[in-house]
Amino acid sequence: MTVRVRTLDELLTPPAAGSSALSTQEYFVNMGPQHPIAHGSLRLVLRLDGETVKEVIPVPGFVHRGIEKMCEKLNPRQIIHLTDRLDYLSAVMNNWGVAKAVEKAANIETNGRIETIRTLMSELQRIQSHMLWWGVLGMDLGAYTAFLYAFRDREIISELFEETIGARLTMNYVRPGGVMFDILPDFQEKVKKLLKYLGPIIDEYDTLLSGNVILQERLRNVGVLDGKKAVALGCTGPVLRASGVPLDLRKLTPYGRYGDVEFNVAVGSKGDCWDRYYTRMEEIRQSMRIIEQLIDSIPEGPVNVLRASARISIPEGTYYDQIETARGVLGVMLVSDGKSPSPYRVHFRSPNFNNLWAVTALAPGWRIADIITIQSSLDLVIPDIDR
Amino acid sequence: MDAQALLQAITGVNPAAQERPNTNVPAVQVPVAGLHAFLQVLRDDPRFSFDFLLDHTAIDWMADGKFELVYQLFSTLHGHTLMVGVLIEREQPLAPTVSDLWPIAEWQEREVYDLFGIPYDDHPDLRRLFLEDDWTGYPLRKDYQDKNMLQRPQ
Amino acid sequence: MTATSLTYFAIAAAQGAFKNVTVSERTAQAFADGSWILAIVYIVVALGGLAALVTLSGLVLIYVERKLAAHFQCRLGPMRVGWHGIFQTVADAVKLLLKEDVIPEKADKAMHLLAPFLSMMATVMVLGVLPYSPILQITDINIGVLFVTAVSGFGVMGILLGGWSSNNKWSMVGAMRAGAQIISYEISATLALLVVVLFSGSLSLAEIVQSQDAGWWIWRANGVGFVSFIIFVIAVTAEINRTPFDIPEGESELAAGFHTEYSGLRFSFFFLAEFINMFVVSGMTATLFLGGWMPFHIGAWAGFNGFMDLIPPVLWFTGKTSVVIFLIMWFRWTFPRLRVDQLMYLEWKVLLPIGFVNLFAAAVVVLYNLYPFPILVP
Amino acid sequence: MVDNIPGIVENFPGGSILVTTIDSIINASRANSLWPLGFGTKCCAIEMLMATGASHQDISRFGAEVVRGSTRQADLMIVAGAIVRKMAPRVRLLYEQMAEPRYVIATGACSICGGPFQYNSYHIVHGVDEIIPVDVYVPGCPPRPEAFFWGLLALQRLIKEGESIRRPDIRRKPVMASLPQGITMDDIQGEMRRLLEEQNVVNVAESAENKIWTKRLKEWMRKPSSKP
Repeated sequence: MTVRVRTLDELLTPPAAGSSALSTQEYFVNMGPQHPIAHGSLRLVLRLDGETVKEVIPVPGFVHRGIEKMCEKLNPRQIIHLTDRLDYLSAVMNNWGVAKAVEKAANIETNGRIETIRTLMSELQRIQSHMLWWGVLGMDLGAYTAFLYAFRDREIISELFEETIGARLTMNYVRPGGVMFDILPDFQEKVKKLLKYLGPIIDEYDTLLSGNVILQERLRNVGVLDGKKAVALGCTGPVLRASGVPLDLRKLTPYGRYGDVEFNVAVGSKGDCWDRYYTRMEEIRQSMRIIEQLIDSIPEGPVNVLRASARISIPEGTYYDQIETARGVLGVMLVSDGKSPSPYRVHFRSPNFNNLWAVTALAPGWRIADIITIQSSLDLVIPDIDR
Repeated sequence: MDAQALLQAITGVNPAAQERPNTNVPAVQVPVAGLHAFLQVLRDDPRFSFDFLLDHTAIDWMADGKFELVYQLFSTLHGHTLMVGVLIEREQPLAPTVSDLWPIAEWQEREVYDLFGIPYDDHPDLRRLFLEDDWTGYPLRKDYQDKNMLQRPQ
Repeated sequence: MTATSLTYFAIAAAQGAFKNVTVSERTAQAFADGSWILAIVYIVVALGGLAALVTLSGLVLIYVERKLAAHFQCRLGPMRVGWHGIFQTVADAVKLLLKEDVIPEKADKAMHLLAPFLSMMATVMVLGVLPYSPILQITDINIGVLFVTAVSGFGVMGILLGGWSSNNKWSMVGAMRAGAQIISYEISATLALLVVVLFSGSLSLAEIVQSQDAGWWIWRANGVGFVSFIIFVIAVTAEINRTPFDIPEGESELAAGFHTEYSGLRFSFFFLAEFINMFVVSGMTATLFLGGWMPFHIGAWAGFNGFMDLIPPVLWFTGKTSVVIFLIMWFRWTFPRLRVDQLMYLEWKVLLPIGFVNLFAAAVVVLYNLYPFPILVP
Repeated sequence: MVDNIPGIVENFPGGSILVTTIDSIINASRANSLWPLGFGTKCCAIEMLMATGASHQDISRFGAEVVRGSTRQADLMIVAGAIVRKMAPRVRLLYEQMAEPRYVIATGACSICGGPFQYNSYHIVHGVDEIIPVDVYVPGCPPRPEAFFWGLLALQRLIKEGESIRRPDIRRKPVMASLPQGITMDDIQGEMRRLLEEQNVVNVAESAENKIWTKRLKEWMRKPSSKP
């Protein structure tokens, strides 16, 4: 038996200085938990040699709230609102992930209208999420204007959500057996207007940032993650697809209305930061395509097949289901003992938790500034890592 | 390979594997002895080629005195998934590490160690992940007590 | 002879009369004449003017920057303090003055206290030799160009000291970056500057302005001047640590860079120094390449030229400086930041070779007198 | 003698402070130049630090868009999001690193009381005011950017009407800045005025022992349930 439990302090002993007067010494630097790059509270301990990064030790847990423990005391409907607070930038998709798992476990059939609305909202949210990422990447690289342009346009989608759902960020919209509210009569019209506006806007983003020579220099050939390594490191979502692995659950196991629509999976070739950048830019366009195809074909029907007070009982067993959020595969594992209304155990396979560790493989050998690029290109949401 | 054929092929490889009941995905239950070798076969055999460890976590079956380790495997080649459940003793738990098969397991196992207190044999870097190093107790165990944990008034 | 031409000649005569009469020369003259009260008045006025210039340009530039950035980004910018937030920077200054001055316990106290002032001093000293107009120059040194290069290079000492003495690793990294960057780009800036020195045949800033009588150096020397103008603008943008070369502060990388541990008044010195630096380098660019206080003249259009002469030289100087400042601000709100090795690559492998070739071309131009317009002033 | 002149010397509990024109200038400067610290933990950070800074809402109108990465240069700490027990010592450290005068706005349910994570969570801190003193609370989950601006304006008024020299152990009672439904702007302004005029100054050292909200909450928790 060779179990050896270590502590962080053990890892952080500075290496000894050389004997020569000119020899250099490696040193540790804390990036975070409060650091402009952290976008939340993530601590990265860097072992540096001058500007060159030798090792990255991520220390998560600064927003660990114990959601999995809390879920053991809540019924399936109440779990939904906690999933908003995991990856708040793909709140609708997170809700849907849990709702889908519960529906599969409890054998609840939904109708076409519900699935269409869920798909539409998810894709709108995906666009919104990628827009925020684009702006934040610009801000991290020093182009602050990009951030504000992205937020200018993101605000339109936020308002659309607020009209329909009543919240801008934490939606709590999709629930087992349906969605919370029906869409408004002018929803379709507004979405069409939005799509018409977004087309040229995404091209403007390209002229503002993508074509910039400094940005290309910063992103190209930096942090190359090949497909094999990405799979071994458990990366999903745009990070994995940028490495050339076309794993998209929307295509692989179509759920919602994804089976009925035509869209392409954006796949990179090399797996560097630029590929991750452009994969996401392309995904925005593909999401717009999906919305375009669905917006005119929303079937009639009720938006909730269950009564609001209906008790959802999950039969005894272990259920696993997954969904493609804006950042990768969200897996939901529900374990029920068949007795109490709340599940016996809930586990979320969060995409960011698994994507985070790519930093440890990508960063060594690059400069401090490249850590910023790499972390931005992974598009991490810290509360989703910590849960 | 559909679920039935997959399960049959797996029983062919490891006779000790049983089908895990009450799941919505193909699932097997194997004993902890020989787990590492079994998972290695699942990864390397071209019929299975489970090159992707989607998820690894644990379930605390306190009434039975067992922990159950759950591995969610996925194959990017064939596109099929498999859930592997392993029961280990709740008293003095110990599990073999699979971080040499799938590097991501290193951190997923650290999470399980942090929240369940299941140590892993030969793990390269077994540390607390989310909680501080000096935290006492393992919060996802069913018998965890904490005075900071407010109970919802009924 | 028309009235316009008369005015033109009158102003030209006036300019000739005041040529090279700087404040320091007047003071020396007053001392020589024995009227030492007048001399002291000159000194006090000069110092007061300098102090006013420092404060005013700093405050105005920060306000302009914030407002400009806001309008680049489809927003309003400061709106609450005064009309359109015009006193916003005054409020900021008062707040910063009265903020607690934190000195980290393990910092090197003397150095920590000294650094912001060093940084500020280097900037202010350059203001003394800039020719704002033919009569408005505090002193004209015959090696003015050398003085400017030397003193502005001194500013890096403040940054280095500040970063080192703070006893903070981020500060240290920032300071080291600043040191490498500023000293590297100094070379390119000097090479670009030497081109103008070659053209005008003088190291004195006032004489450099005078030499652009027939046309500004940016467009008069068959493209050589333009290339060196571009090199100079890039190099000075790097020297004053502005985006895309703001890696010493790199907010998303180093928290706040070399001034991470500075608060209150001392931080405001660094902050202010950055903006006054911008004014200084823009003024230098205007003086060297855009003809300083010289009005804009076109060949034989006497009427047009006469009209241009009516605008006072100080306004010409300010206007040209503002154009360069706007250019530098425009850079900041458009470009992402360079990485530290890309920054060095740009300097040593791109700008420096071009600078040398350009200097050689300038020598050829001067040697064979290849100007499209002949130099009028002998 | 000075004490007899009305309106010049105002007595505050814990010491007399001269309130003059200079004070009002200083306070106005401080109120209009609140540079926030770039610090966010959770969902609220998107709304509080990003959306408010963006073009649509534009926090720069209030002169507060200069987000500083360094604690030394920041005046305002916006606690945006849940604080957990691992983060708590770091938040305290950040607060102590900030130079006086420093202000804290707690936004969102999580930082006010723990929010959705109040029950059954082993790692949450029940409100950031258990760690650092808070000046203004902005409820919501997350609050809209407009609600945050209301909180910012409330803080500006607090600063403008307060004393320019703040004794470290004395601070004003915090203000709850919220816009519930059915209440007009006039009501809120009236309430704000009342709160501000009440000379709500409390001694931190004393109130640390009997923090009214946490105490009541805990009592309520311990109360045996009435239902069988």
